[in-house]
Amino acid sequence: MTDFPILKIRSDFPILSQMVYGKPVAYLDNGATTQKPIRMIEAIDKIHREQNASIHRSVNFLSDKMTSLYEEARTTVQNFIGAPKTSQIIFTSGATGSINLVAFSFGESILKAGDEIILSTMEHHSNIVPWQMACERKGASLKIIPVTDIGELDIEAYKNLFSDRTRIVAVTHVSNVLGTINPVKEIVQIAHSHGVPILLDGAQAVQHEPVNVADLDCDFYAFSGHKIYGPTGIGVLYGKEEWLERLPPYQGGGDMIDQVTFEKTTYNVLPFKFEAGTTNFIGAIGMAESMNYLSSIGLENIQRYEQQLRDYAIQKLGAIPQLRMYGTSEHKAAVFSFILNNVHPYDTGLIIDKYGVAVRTGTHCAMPLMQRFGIHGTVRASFCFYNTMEEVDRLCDALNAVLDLMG
Amino acid sequence: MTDFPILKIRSDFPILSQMVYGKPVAYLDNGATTQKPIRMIEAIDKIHREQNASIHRSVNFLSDKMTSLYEEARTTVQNFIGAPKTSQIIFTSGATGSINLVAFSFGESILKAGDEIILSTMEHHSNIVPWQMACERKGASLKIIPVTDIGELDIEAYKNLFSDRTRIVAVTHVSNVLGTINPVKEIVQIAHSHGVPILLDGAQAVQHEPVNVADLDCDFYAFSGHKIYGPTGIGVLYGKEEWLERLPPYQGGGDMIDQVTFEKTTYNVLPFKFEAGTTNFIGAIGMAESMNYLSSIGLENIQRYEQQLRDYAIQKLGAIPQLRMYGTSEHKAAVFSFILNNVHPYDTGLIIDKYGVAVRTGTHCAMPLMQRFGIHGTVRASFCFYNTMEEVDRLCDALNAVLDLMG
Amino acid sequence: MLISDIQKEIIEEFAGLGEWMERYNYLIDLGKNLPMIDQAFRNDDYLIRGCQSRVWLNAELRDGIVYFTADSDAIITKGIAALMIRVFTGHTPAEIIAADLGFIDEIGLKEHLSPTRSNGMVSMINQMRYYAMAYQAKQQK
Amino acid sequence: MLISDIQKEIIEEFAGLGEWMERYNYLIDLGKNLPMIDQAFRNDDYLIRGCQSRVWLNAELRDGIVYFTADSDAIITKGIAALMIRVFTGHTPAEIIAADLGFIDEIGLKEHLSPTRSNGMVSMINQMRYYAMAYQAKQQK
Ligand SMILES: Cc1ncc(COP(=O)(O)O)c(C=O)c1O
Ligand SMILES: Cc1ncc(COP(=O)(O)O)c(C=O)c1O
Repeated sequence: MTDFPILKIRSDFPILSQMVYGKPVAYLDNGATTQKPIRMIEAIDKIHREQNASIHRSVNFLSDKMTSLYEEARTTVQNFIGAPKTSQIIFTSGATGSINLVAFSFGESILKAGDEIILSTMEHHSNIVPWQMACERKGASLKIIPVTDIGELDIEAYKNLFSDRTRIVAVTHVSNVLGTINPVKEIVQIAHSHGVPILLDGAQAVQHEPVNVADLDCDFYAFSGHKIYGPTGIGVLYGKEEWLERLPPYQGGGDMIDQVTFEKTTYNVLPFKFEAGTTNFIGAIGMAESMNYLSSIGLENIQRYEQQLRDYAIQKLGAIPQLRMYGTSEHKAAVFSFILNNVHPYDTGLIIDKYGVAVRTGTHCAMPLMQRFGIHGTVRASFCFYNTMEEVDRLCDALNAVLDLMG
Repeated sequence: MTDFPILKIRSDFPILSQMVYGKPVAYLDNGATTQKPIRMIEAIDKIHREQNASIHRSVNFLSDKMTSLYEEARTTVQNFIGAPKTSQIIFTSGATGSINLVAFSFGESILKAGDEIILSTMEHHSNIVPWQMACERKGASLKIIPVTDIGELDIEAYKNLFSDRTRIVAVTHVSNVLGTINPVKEIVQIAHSHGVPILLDGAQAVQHEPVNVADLDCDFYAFSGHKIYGPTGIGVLYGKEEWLERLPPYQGGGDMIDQVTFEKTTYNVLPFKFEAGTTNFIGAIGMAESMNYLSSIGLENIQRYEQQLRDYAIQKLGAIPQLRMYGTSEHKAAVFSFILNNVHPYDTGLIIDKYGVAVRTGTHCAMPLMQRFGIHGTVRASFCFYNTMEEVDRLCDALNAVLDLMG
Repeated sequence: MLISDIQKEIIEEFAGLGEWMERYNYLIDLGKNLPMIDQAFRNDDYLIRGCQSRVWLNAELRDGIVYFTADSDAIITKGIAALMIRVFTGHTPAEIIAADLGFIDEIGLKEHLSPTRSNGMVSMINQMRYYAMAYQAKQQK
Repeated sequence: MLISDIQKEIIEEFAGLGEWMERYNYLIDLGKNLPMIDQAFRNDDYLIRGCQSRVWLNAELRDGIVYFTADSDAIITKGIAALMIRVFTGHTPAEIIAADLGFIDEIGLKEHLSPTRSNGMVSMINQMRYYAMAYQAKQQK
């Protein structure tokens, strides 16, 4: 079926051999957070044991080495997403931190009363609430791209949302609930054809397919380290240089300044202007190590294998008649949101957990999307490249057991 | 001289046996960042290998365990700083993140044009710039507590800074440059006698002495994980419940909300209201492990030993006639900022680095304090409880070598 | 029966059950048999906020005794609600406030009660106690 | 002499030196002997921003050739500035723009040139190149 070295890959992730309730864990909650490859675990361990020191501002051997590792991590990220310059890579606390940065700095400097921001119905709360907060401060309002019954963005409706008050578009690259892979290149072009910049939320995309921000031509791109097999507390914001230069800083603190007096403070150059205080430099290096690991396997290979998983899961889950799937676009990641007839997602999750199948249930931080489909939550199984066809089977067996138990 | 188990303690920190330029490193840059005890290194490693899963929002075995560990970490922090309730402990990205949170949320909800904020001349940029940014947005202004020649806050001048427009005071607990331990209890009382709340920047305090926020009666207390022997990318904000309830959220995202619709979003209860998106939960658990380690040694014991180090260093550094010390208060941590006559701090730092002595040189993110003393930077040696008297000697020998070389 | 005796009874019942499957089956049965809450109370005013399963709770005071009714859209949650009602209903506000709910731990439902578990179980227990406190305050007036 | 030949010369000089102590001594001597920048240029307009040691740099174009002068408050930084001037001064803008500064690595000063090392060294080199580019643009007009 595939020459993907799945056994080797699974052995790179120590946690995958954990047993829960006497069964090896089938970890199908990768949309929430991903597991860590040994390379990244060991990189962090080595820093903690041998290399740790403050970056940028101290003058000593350890500090010099640490600074180099940190700035190399920036270059790794740059290459990973195809950014033109390292100075366009800003390390943040996560996708949420990245989006808040843009929503704040853009909001403060650009938004005026009466302005409009375009989001979509399938956004994660992290790509809704920061914009709502900016709108509230500035008297701007949101326009929402609707989602079709199969879980795609309604592109025609999107085109009609633009007005001369539209200031920015913020849309997810891949839906964390439906798995839909949005036609982001087209979506970017449409925004630009109206002279409007666009932020793409890549939290569910960068770990599953090759992403090239220069090719996408988006103005901002945001994602999280912990979802790309890296540590928690680290994330990335990519921005076009012109925008990053133009936006005011977000947080104030050490390292982001040039000169400070109580009368006047001037700011540092990019990317440091947006990195206030001691950043999560160890986390950044860990994330870069995970990216190096992914690159060594090849994002194209990962994508192809995950498509095979997806196709198999569509077939197997489709064979359960009581299962109602949300998100059936052809352009879809291996993410499945569903409800078993008459069974509450929470009950389903609790029971399949006992079979060692780890999923997530609930609204997935996407309440507006739940409202769109008139539901209160789903069961979500989200796969990635260390999952197997057998785990698809285990999920389906567990779901059938739920149906038996609840029947 | 002491029954402090220094050899045992040093063996708890793997990095202390690192060699630089053929010499064991004398790591005297603890004000910038601290080294990691093996307990915390192993805790992080174990999470990465065996326990990692998304917190709060997933329903499965791993996720439940991870959530418990995270919330236990909150309880550990609560106990460590004597906070009345766990809901008053907010995990942030660091001291800078904590202060930005308060400066933003306080600024948005309380500050009006013409209002005043009191800071001091010895603040770190992270406790200056966020307030400047809030002032700029709201048309408020800063009032500055002067620093005396020996590096203490001028308390009489402080008392005279209050007006009926004073809205908040933000002062450091311990100076990162001078080492001065400010009389924070008195400083808090003075603020409260004017009905004004106060934030204490504890970034240089919590790791060196027992801190009890309830006893201090401060309204907010901020510090960083990486300076308390924990991971990077994690920090803490403590706040009085009334203030935390009153302030609006800072960042928007997952987990900090109650209900989201595009028309209206309502927010979660404390502490989650202030923890948007996936927090650095692994970092939080690591930091708690470091705190448990410190508690096992006893903060009083650490404080006593560090005072011995301080007294010895004062005596030894005092014996170098060409050394000019900044910060000579009696109430002082083992932090020493100085300049060798006619030698630029940067030259000093470069040379003593070759002797394996790691310090920091420059403005230490405290430019206003540099301006106060009419200098462009200092050499800073900052000690902690794993340092030794021998390392004081090595510092002094290296400084004498600098004087020889530059003579 | 005292609240502590009811808890003992429940602990014994669960001790007779085997692994998780039997326990869940038991809870599911309890959930199915829990008299539905009056439809009038199945609205947002009676909803206990919790991310996932929704729980509606009502309380009434009659002759100094508190009576709870509840419902949930998730059946296992409803089963747990049925247990909670069995423990608390028919007691005085003072008894409810004083009660120590040790049984939850002993019957292996602790994981359902972590403060941040998004099932509203903790909120439900808190809400039951708040009702009791409110009634007590009223009685003392 | 070509810029590359000057670099070779410097590499050879450093090869004759022993460990860091001799290298630093050499840099310190270079720093001490660097003719001070004209006081007129020792002000903020000529300051190259870097967190720690301050560097002032001036350039002049005479007969198509660029002449640099510099100063720093840190002596080792000043020594490195002296090396940079020795490499770049007396050359045409085109030569300066085309030059590959491999010698820095070879004489063990790489650590002084990490992009974020707060000594302004990288900024100084960039600034020298910017001067050269500006002069070249001017010539081509
Ligand atoms: C007194 C003081 N406040 C705030 C900070 C900022 O801490 P961080 O950079 O970890 O956010 C520091 C450390 O750099 C400090 O010393
Ligand atoms: C599409 C999407 N955007 C944003 C986020 C927020 O990421 P984080 O919580 O890591 O900040 C998530 C994950 O929860 C997501 O799935």
